Amino acid sequence: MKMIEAIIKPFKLDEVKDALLEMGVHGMTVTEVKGFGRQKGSKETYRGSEYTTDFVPKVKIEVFVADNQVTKVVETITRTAKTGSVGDGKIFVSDLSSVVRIRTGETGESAL
Amino acid sequence: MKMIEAIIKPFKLDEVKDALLEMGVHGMTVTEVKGFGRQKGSKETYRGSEYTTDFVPKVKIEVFVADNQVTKVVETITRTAKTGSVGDGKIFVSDLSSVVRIRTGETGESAL
Amino acid sequence: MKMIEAIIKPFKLDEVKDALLEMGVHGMTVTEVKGFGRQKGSKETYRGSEYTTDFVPKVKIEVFVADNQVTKVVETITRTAKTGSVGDGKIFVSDLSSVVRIRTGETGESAL
Amino acid sequence: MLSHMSSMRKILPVLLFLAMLAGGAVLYAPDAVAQAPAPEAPAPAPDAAAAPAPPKIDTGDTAWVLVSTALVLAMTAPGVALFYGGMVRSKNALSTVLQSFLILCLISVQWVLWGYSLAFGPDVGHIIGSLAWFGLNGVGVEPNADYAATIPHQAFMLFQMMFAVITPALITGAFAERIKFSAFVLFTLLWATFIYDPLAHWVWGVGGWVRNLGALDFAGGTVVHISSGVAGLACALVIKKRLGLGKDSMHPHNLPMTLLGASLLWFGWFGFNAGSALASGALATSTFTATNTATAAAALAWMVAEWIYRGKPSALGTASGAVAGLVAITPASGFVGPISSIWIGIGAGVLCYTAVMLKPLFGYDDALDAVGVHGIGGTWGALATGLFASKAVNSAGADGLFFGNPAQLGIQAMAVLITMVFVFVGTLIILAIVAGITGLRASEEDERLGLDLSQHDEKAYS
Amino acid sequence: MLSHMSSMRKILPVLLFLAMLAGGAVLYAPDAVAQAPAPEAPAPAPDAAAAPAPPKIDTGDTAWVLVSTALVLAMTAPGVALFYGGMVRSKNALSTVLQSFLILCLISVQWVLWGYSLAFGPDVGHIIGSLAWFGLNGVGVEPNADYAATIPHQAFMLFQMMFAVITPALITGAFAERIKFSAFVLFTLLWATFIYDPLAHWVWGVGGWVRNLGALDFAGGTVVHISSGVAGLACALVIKKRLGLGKDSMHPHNLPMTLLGASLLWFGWFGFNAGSALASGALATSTFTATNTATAAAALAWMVAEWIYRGKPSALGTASGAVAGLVAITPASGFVGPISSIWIGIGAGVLCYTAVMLKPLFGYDDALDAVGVHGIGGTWGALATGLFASKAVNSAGADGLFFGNPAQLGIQAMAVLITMVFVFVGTLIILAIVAGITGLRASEEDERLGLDLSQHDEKAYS
Amino acid sequence: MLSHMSSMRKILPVLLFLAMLAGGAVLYAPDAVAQAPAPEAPAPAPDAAAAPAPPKIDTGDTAWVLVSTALVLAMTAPGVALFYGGMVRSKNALSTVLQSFLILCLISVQWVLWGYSLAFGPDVGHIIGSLAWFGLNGVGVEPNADYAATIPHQAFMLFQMMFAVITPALITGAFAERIKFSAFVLFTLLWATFIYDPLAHWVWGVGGWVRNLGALDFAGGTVVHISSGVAGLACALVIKKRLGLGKDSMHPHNLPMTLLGASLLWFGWFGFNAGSALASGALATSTFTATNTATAAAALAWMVAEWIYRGKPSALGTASGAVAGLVAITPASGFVGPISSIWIGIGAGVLCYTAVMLKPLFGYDDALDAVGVHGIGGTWGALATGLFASKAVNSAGADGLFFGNPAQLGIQAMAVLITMVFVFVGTLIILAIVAGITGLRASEEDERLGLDLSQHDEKAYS
Ligand SMILES: Nc1ncnc2c1ncn2[C@@H]1O[C@H](COP(=O)(O)OP(=O)(O)O)[C@@H](O)[C@H]1O
Ligand SMILES: Nc1ncnc2c1ncn2[C@@H]1O[C@H](COP(=O)(O)OP(=O)(O)O)[C@@H](O)[C@H]1O
Ligand SMILES: Nc1ncnc2c1ncn2[C@@H]1O[C@H](COP(=O)(O)OP(=O)(O)O)[C@@H](O)[C@H]1O
Repeated sequence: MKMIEAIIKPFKLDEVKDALLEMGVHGMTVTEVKGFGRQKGSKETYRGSEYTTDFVPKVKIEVFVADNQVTKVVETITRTAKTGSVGDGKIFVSDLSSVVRIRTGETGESAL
Repeated sequence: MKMIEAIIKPFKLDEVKDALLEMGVHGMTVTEVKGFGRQKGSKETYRGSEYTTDFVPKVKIEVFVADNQVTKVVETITRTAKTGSVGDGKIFVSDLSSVVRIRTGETGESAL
Repeated sequence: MKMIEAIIKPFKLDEVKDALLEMGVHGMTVTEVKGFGRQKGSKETYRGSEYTTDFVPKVKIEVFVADNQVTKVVETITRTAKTGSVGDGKIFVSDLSSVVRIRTGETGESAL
Repeated sequence: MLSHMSSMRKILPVLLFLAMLAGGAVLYAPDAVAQAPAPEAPAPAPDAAAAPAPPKIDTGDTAWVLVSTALVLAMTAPGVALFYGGMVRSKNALSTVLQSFLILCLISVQWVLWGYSLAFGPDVGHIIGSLAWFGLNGVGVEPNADYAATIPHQAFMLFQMMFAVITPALITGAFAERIKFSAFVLFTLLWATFIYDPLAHWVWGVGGWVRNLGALDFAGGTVVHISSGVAGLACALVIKKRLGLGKDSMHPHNLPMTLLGASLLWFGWFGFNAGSALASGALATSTFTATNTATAAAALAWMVAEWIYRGKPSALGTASGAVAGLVAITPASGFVGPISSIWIGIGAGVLCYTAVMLKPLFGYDDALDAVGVHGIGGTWGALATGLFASKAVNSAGADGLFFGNPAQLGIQAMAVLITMVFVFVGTLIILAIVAGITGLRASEEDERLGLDLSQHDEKAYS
Repeated sequence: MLSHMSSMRKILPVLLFLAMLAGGAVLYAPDAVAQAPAPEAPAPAPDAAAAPAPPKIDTGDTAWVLVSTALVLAMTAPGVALFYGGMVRSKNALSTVLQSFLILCLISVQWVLWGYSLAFGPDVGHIIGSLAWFGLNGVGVEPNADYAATIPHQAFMLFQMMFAVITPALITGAFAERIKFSAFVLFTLLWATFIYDPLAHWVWGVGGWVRNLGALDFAGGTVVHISSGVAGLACALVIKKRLGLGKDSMHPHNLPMTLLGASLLWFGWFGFNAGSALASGALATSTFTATNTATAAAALAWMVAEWIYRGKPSALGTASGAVAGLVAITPASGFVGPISSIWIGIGAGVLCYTAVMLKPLFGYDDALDAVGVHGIGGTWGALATGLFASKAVNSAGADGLFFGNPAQLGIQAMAVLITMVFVFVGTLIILAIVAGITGLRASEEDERLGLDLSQHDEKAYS
Repeated sequence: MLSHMSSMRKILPVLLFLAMLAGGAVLYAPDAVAQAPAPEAPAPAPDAAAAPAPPKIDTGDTAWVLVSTALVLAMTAPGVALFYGGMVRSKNALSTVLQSFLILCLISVQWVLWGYSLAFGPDVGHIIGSLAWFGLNGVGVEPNADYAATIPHQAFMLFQMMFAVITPALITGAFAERIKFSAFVLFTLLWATFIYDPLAHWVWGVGGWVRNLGALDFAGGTVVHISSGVAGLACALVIKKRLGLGKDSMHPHNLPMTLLGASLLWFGWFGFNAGSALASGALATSTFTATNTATAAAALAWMVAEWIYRGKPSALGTASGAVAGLVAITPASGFVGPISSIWIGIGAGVLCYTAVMLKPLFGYDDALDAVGVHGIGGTWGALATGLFASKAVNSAGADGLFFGNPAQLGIQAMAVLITMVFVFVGTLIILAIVAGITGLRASEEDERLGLDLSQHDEKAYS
């Protein structure tokens, strides 16, 4: 199994979530994060004085899936989260050694 | 070493934390997250109009432990976080290649 | 590629961020977390009655880097995040199997 | 949960309280008697002309009217601003608060320049005031016996200004969270000038034709509440629903703020109603009593209705009930006694709660219930005045149906109808004009982002 | 930290300020002289009957009393509502605000129906008023010289209503964050009817037996503050501690809200105290001076005490000190001069701060310090009236110990004792009754979830 | 975005509104006429002595002044407290709110002990009041015809107290988010005693030398606003910039709170200006009109300027504009008519907006724009009084340049200059003293942590 972590633009969350649902992902966990990267925070002025914020609000989606689903999930997120402008975010995939569903104690893919 | 990530119901946090302490886990990191899964958000009505929320508030606990502790920790979390109703959450285990304690620079298990 | 996760004291964030920038890390993702460890929450009194908070506010920095950068990044964070007092935090390193930049679809190190 | 709550022991206080109100019934008759005639009491605005008072400024009366003016100002900002501001989602909190605040600014200037003249200036064909008082030309500090014999003319002008201010502010509840800022500004100016000012003239201006019909409206049930409610309905119908209604959570982002607003409305409403006596004394006092009593009864009625129907009483419901009561008692406050006030309040609480609950059936999105509370509550109040008014309370008024004068109810209904038709049609026309010039709704993207950021580049909270 | 703060340079302003207060001492004597007798000043409520005034309504007096009534209403909602609402955890914020708001609704109706009659109606055996004025039957707009000769009777009724409203609201601070809503409603109705109304009759009603003892209580130190404080103690003892006290953080969720509430209390208290002159003029003015001065002194005293003891002055402490000062000066405000007021304020700040700090020792959970501030502050104020009262300030009053009449102190102590015993016992009985009918506490699960969600299915913030 | 906004259709309402104001122009002349002379109107404070009134207390006048006193108190807390509190970052929210609240406490005591005596006590060489009235010795309830003939002397003292309270509170906007608490306390006490009290004596005290120059300042433009603005400038220059300015976000943490504060300021300012008539009647009323009109016009002017320059109107801007208008009309309010008020308001909105936008060029960190709003707005107001004042509005006043008396403008300018020099130099000296005793700034670590935690060990929100 794999853990897929995607960092995307907040307003894309609903779209991505719905698309993942479509393709049969049953669950995901979302965290609000601050991102730092090529996309710089906006240059804001307040009462005449100017400043730039380094961090940009982003949303992190964690999805744990069976190996055979990985490519499809990554492809789906890439498609739906894309706007084409800097700051669209990234998708990171890493290995997962085991899973347990607390309620039932099930383990392995059936627990996802 | 392993990284154990558990997504549980918020009100279970204290219980789980105390249990882990009991069994000798010295640290953990907690994040507030929004979960999406079988447990759907409640169907709410406000001023006559109805709607359902997709996401449910959850808490993510990250614990990094030595390999020999993994089963015990997973078992402990499963036991204490369980309510038996949908939405109890999941536990994900993955590998950890190295650890450093910033204060001392120690590495490996002794840094946990 | 590796995923580096550092849990540090909030007020050190800017310092660490700037240092990472210096050494050529192009991006990072930051999350506000609550930490539990050797450093205990302060013993507070309010209107005469006393209590202690278990959790301490921390900041989690996630940086995904190419293998050859790992040691340098870890060293940098260790140096800049250190205060020498309990609660400085930890750095965890784990493997990353693949990366995608949503905007361009690039994969691998070039996507970082 | 409901089953739980309605278990005998839990519901007992409710019954106990119902009994308490029932207590009022027995007391029906006494009410009239309870109130000794108040001949020395200055008559309410509409009939002020009748009062034979020497045009000498009274310091007590002036103090009371100036304070009342300040109180009514506080109803709009911070009152309505917070009441509505707390009910929207945080991404629209600031823009909602700003709407009320800005209306205070816009109308204050509009009123001084031409508004007051149109509404209260020398009558032209019973339809509108002339522009003779443009820029307060001729509106000085000596009393104008036509409107208030014991206070400076400008004090009356100021007091009326605050009524002209709050009315459009009430409407904002209907198009909250989606109107374009420029459209909002334009709409407010046009509506105040072409709807409010003429209507105020009809009902309160010397020579106004509705006033001549003999309809009773002590503090503005028709001019302020029915008109804002009906205008709100027109807006809600034309501007359509908020995006995501019925799908996303539209829960209030800050209910303590809403309760603060409701409390300030209650506080300020004493100026609104008791201040409408335009003098300090007996009439102001009995009006004060009626206002407070009806408000409390309405809040309790809404709460109980909700407790029974929903299973749990809510804070928002209780506050909404209080506002409904304030709205309903407004036209009656100077003509009814305490027990009548209780009944008017109970009616308001139950009727408005029902209206708000049924809203979805009609399919328009009256976001913050301007229609349900001001439209319905105002209508009930205007009619209730025709039921409960008593000359024993205010000799300058008239008797209502329950005091042997059924005709009054007809007159009241007539005034309500006239107001509704005029305001509804007029508002539709104005909306069409505004749509043509600035467009009405913020773009879908702007609405999703929230009006605070999209219209003002600001965030309520950082 | 403490060592840090108390380093000479840092603490200097404190000393400087202590010096400033010390300045007051020198001025002790002049105080009496400073105040010229005010024969023309209308006497305070208790002795109004004595004042030989023609029952003609005075517009200035009426304006002042109506405004004062509105101000006292604002003390409960939004005043107490926010003061307490900001001090609880966010999961209980809304329910706490609602409690004050709802009490305003409940008592407004209760007072009109039977409360006013029980408290001020025709005396029955010096113990209670008859029900002759049920539903304000016979309570009209002409003045009632027994209570206030220059304002409409209903104006007096309204002013007193707001006192009946705020008293139970103050109690809510003692059982905050854990009471069941239905229990709260029932408790409020019973307490107001069986404790407040009789007590008010004893102390203020014509024929009331405590009033006849000659105790001085200008604006309600015993009836309002001691009674709410003692009732709060009974509640805290019976209802027990909040879950997690001493373990979880019970920090206030929104202190700016609490300071807003405190400011509004200060603002409204001018109506409470100066309004109790029931007329506009000399007495209202000297009362205003005493009120403002004592409040400021108390806030500073609490802040300094905290600065010294805790190492840092706090905003919550300063605000609590101000409220303590307002409470303490209430019974004395119409009888003392400015310098006496400073001393009463200092006493209040120090005593109440100490009380609040020692609270844990006694082991009851007076969540928001209704006991520590209103109970202790009220008692100190009632006794201080017996020390500092001066006929030179109010000829209709009496001299206190410091002005050569030690007897007064005894009378004051007696009134305090009577109030405490009656209220404490009475409240225990009522709590037992309520416990039997609805139960007192929310279930453990409900309490953990928070009263907002469990009792009202609402969230303060979304 | 700007291009977007300024697209013809969007900007139309702005133009429409400009037209609306333009409407005022035509009306220029009438203004004088519009206002009938008000001989019966009591003269404003400065000239009260002249008014030949029998020293009999008037209940209406007293009610009005007491209410006004309460209103002005509400301007400081919660008014300024929230207006400023909402503008800072949340880590400093509580300490900022506390500063205003604490000043109310400090000055209330200071004023009773020696402040009032220094400012209004028996004149000593036209420079300062003697200490004869220390502790209000001799300041009783009978009227003092020198200052106000129809209200108790203490009522005048109380009203003036609130002016002494708000002035230092306004300064806090300049050194917000970085001053050390002990330094703040010390600074406030010294500044009030050595700057405010003498200045008040010069301008308002019987025998004060500036008063004798014949400068018009109806409600305190120089004493309150120019002085607080200039003092703020001195503080900002000496205390230096906040850490991270220009790098970190300094955005207001709670703008609805700021708008609430602005609304309460508007509400309370009626007491501040109209209350300065020290009587209820014609003058209070015309002052009320001028105040409300100028405020609204200024808010609109700032908003429009921002809309054009920034592309979007902001809530903070509109609120700031309103405050700027209130500041500017203060000295003129008792001497000008409604149309003049509109022009004064427009001037205030545009000038202050410009000042705030140019601030960065001068490089001082006037955190919450005490200088830009009170300094600039106050100066404009004082000079505008010399332009628009008219005896037709207030016979006890004088004519301004536009009414044929250019000399008045010179006198006004003189008064402004005197105030600026005295306050600026005096404040620098006091800052030096404070720096020597407690130090001025919180440590860098404390500032980063936030003043709430570092100075008070409290958090605004939990
Ligand atoms: N090396 C990295 N490690 C962790 N997070 C990263 C890294 N690079 C980018 N991110 C996250 O991805 C977000 C978008 O990246 P950015 O460089 O701004 O634009 P793009 O995704 O188009 O390259 C950043 O805001 C940050 O949250
Ligand atoms: N595939 C997944 N990837 C990431 N998080 C998941 C996944 N499935 C479930 N979760 C998390 O676990 C929580 C509980 O899962 P849910 O399906 O609702 O109930 P249960 O744990 O009983 O199966 C979800 O709210 C979500 O946060
Ligand atoms: N085993 C662990 N798993 C996850 N997070 C941990 C673990 N141990 C420590 N942490 C995180 O590191 C933070 C600092 O650790 P702590 O033991 O308090 O001090 P130190 O880093 O000096 O050992 C903790 O607050 C917690 O967030």
